[in-house]
Amino acid sequence: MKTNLDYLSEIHEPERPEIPYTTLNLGPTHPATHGIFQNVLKMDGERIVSGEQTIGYIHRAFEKIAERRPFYQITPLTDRMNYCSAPINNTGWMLTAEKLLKIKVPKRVDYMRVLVMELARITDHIICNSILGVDTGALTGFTYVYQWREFVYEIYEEICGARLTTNMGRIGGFERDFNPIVFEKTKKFLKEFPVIWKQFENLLSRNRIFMDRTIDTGAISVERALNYGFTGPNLRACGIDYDLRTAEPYCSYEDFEFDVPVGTTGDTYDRFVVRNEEIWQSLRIIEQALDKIEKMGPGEFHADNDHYYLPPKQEVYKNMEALIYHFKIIMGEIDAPVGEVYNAVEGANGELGFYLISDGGRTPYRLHFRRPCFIYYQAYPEIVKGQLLSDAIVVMSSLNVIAGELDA
Amino acid sequence: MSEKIKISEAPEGHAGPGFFATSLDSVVGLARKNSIWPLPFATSCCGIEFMSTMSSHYDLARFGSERLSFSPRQADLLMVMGTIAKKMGPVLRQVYEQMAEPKWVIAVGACASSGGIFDTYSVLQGIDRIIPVDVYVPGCPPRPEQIIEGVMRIQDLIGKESVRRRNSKEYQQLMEEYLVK
Amino acid sequence: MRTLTKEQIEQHISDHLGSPLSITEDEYGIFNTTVPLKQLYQLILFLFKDEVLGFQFLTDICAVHYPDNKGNEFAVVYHLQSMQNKTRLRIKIFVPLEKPEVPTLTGIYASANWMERETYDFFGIQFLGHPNLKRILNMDEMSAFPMRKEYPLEDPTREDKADFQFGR
Amino acid sequence: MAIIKLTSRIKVMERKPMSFMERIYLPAVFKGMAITLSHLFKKKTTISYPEQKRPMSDVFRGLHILKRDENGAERCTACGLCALACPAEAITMTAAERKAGEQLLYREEKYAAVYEINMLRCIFCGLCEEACPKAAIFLQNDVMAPPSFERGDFIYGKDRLVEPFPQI
Amino acid sequence: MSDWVVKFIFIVVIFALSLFIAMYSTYAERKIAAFLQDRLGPNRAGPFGILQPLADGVKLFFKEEFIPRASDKWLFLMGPGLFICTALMTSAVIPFAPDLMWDGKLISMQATDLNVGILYIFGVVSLGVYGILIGGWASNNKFSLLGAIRAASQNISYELAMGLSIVALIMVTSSLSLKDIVSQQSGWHWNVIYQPLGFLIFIICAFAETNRAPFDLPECETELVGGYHTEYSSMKLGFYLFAEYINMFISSAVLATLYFGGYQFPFISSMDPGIAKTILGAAVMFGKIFFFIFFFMWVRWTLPRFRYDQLMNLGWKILIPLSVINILLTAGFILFKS
Repeated sequence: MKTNLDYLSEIHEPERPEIPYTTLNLGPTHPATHGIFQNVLKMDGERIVSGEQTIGYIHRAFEKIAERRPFYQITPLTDRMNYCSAPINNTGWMLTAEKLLKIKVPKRVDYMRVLVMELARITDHIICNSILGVDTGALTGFTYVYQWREFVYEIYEEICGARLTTNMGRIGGFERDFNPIVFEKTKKFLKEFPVIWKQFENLLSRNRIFMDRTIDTGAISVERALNYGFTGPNLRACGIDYDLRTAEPYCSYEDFEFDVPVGTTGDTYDRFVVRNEEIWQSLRIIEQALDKIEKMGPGEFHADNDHYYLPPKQEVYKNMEALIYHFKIIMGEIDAPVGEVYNAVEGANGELGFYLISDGGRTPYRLHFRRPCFIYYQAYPEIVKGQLLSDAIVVMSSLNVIAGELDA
Repeated sequence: MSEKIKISEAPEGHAGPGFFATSLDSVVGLARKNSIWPLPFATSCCGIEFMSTMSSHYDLARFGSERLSFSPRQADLLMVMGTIAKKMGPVLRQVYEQMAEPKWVIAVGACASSGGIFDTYSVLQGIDRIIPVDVYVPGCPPRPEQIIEGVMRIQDLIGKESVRRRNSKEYQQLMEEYLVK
Repeated sequence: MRTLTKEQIEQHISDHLGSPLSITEDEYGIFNTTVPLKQLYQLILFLFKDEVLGFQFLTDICAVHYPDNKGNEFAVVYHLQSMQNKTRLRIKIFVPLEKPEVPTLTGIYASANWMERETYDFFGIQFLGHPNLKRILNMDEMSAFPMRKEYPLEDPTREDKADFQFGR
Repeated sequence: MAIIKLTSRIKVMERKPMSFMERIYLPAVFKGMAITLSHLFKKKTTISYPEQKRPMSDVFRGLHILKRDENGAERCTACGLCALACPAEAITMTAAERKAGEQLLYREEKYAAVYEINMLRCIFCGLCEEACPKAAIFLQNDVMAPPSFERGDFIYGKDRLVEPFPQI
Repeated sequence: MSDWVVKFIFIVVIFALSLFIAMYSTYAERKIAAFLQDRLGPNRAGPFGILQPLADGVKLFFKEEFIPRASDKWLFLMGPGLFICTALMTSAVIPFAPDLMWDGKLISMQATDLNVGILYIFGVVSLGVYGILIGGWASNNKFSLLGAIRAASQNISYELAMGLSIVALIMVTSSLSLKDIVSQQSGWHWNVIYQPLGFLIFIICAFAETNRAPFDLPECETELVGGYHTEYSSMKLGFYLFAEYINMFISSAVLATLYFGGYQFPFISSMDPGIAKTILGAAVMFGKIFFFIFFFMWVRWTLPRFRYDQLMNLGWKILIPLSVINILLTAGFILFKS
């Protein structure tokens, strides 16, 4: 393996002062930067010579806020990180907190979480791939699949009561059991969404215009991708089947049958194809999860833990002990152990890690988010080097950089 | 004008410049309100809900506003969606200044309107600190229904506005307050 | 799951690097070690280059501020990962407030670039040898380091919290 | 380029080279056009919003309401848990003691003399509803906070929050 | 009525008609796009939103005129004017209907029957790119400049292939006058049957010439914000957008005239000249034009767009050789037949 320094010293690019380069400001408010970040591109005609990024335009100080909030109030914060797939972030944070607090959740909750996480993954990939279509100029496919994203919102709404920033579940489980409508709608989704998704694939995936646009643009080698800390679909497109769901199964992912699609060259088309295939795999997982939950029948939807999980409301109204626990939990006076936890989940964009240090107080002493977008977006100038302006846009949207996650 | 033509008195109630001005105003207002070209200044979560608003289920196009103009020169309505950090403030301001009159601003969502949960050192506590806002839409993010409501409030505003309001003293005073241009 | 034990890593490092390293495993299944500052670069370079260990993936860099820990106010935490061995290793170093200087890892991992810039931005830790150490998320004009414990969270200009609109 | 295999669940997405028919653009173009044309005649999914309303779920988190009990007395006891649970710090309240003769107005001995929610701050996360031990505050599932022109319109006091008296 | 009065009336009518059709093309575009995307499209301005183009026009008219400080003022003003002028000029040679028998006189339904009608169209269309080029350059904005350069190179490259495909057509028709070409195609003898490859090349080039997707590189909004018209506001922008639709209308008209028999339709060809024939002919002509306009929109909302270098490859490496082959094939066929 070559270190970064070895790699950089191998590239010898002669200085060419005789060429008058143009500087182009792509962003902060460019239509193709979904979210806000700036790329200052040095260009020779339409060819990109080098680029430099400025980020932080929506820096919101998540980590600082998290130091002042009790554990359960951090869930709404995580919603706003990767807002395209908020339930994955929610669950990731809850798993971290549960790991620290040593809460054991029942299998059924695990499966329920898998269900919503995979729905979230699908919605995220829908956005990424259809926006890739929009950025290449085909808007119509976007509107077809977006209707199904709306449908997933309806499912979320039945589960937790919100569409996008879900704040789904509590530490220790869900706030309520799944409504029968959830199952009904998920079944409908499983039945009808594949038809539309197939149509979307037909519109783009074997269309030569689209293939020409994406094949061999924005390719990155396995070595460089690892060195740049790529994870998720972008890494898998390069050819490594690193997926936390199989590498370090959490949330009972080991009970599910699914494949990890990998690409071969790591270019834009591979990223597109890998995300497409992940949608099909997610559909498989959802089907199994639904099956498993239905087989278990109505049952537990939270861990049996009075100290961390809010008692049922009816108890609170009547029972003094329940009321005391209720107050304690809401005040954040839970007896969190002292310790350090690193927990990662496979977010839609890659390894979403939570590094939580607790000193036993009501808030985390330090909470650091490992945001996949933040880490891999720094490779962007290297990826687009030597390519055309149009490629730069396509590559950016296929990397799926979410500004909320990037800037935290 | 020939001397033979005698100008009769204007009928009662329609005298003065008011009549023509107002009917012109109402026609232009009607036209303007049905052709709002938004500039989506989408920074975060609310931008995704804006996508929903534009796409098939809600279809902002019904109001004649599906032509997104990413160039500020061509836009009528600046839709600020999502958190505006202090680093972003000057950029937002510049975009506002670049827009051609008449222009309106919607602050969509809690972050843009007031900072929302991000009461932190890096987030601007409401965009009305730097640019004048016409309509606020609460919610985090607002449902597309609420965004559409917001656009309809803007339509109400536009429909009532005089063509010449932008030259009025009050308006210029407002601009001066915000130190625009 | 994990294919390396902590004894194997300790053994391998002391065999090849000469200096002993003590690793503890925490209750959540991650190896922890704290090393002195001057060993850090050498150790990580070895971990990266070694075929057996293969810690070729830098998961994360972050810092923690312990204001009460006099002389060692800052901890810089590195999360390394060996994908082939499915092993994670957390390396910690401590640096004092007066001289928060740490060698950069950008020579080894390209991903370290922004992580270190972020850490600098938040805590003011100087990464020696970093090619472009400047603020990344906050404004360039900012003079303080916001993630230090003494820095206030709230925006001092917020009006609607304490003013007439609310009865506080 | 090498494909690195870490698990047995790998599925390599081989890339088929373009066939002749794909090379000449037109079949794919016509296929795409057939798809879009088929949607021309489909039923439109649009909901004409102000006239038609999209059905919302029973648990949707909309605008807050302060409930009254079955006798029409306010349930809120001004315990302050909702304000504490609010991550946006949008809720403020001032408690007051119930005087004699006000039993019909307030259920508990303490009540909120002032109860204000800043709807521009609120993120509708539902934590206040979850925190309330008296079933006083609820997020309605069919009403959403309306947009407005002035910032001041969004401070919802008790006049707009408390459920109107049940009509008998 | 003297001839020139009739001519004048006709020109005014055609002028108004092109503007009207361009105006309603914007509405049609929005509606068709909406329907293809399972949406409803504009429906609030008037019944079914038919007043939408008016609203847009009035709004643009009352918007602030904006001239960037760093721009070249005169050229900045000239760009859109030039663009719309050239767009409107093209309709002069298109025969919109069969000659009208009125008062014992034949009145031509064509502003002027140039014997080099095709060349005229080409000449005027190739002037159009100056409007974009000047406007884009004068804005003094990098995105505009890139858009303008793209437009210029794209139009020049595709004009070649277009011209060559027309050469083959002229070999079949042996006339440059559009009226002759149309009258030759009576009944089912439409040129598209004799020149399918030429038609394909021509229609692809027509897309490129009108800067429509998948060749809308000069203004593709995801890359260049607004392309050449990024800095334009108010009616100047209106001119640009308008001219694009006029171009589309004219392209459709030319397509219909050259390859689809213009106003010819089997039963019309056999009718006697008269009002009925003229009206029916015009209806047929406009039916064809509207179909092509729909086709333009349909394609736009289906396909992704090309990249700049791929566009050039397509033009130079595929379409030009193909059109040369088409010429050879046509020549061989004519030789064989004679």
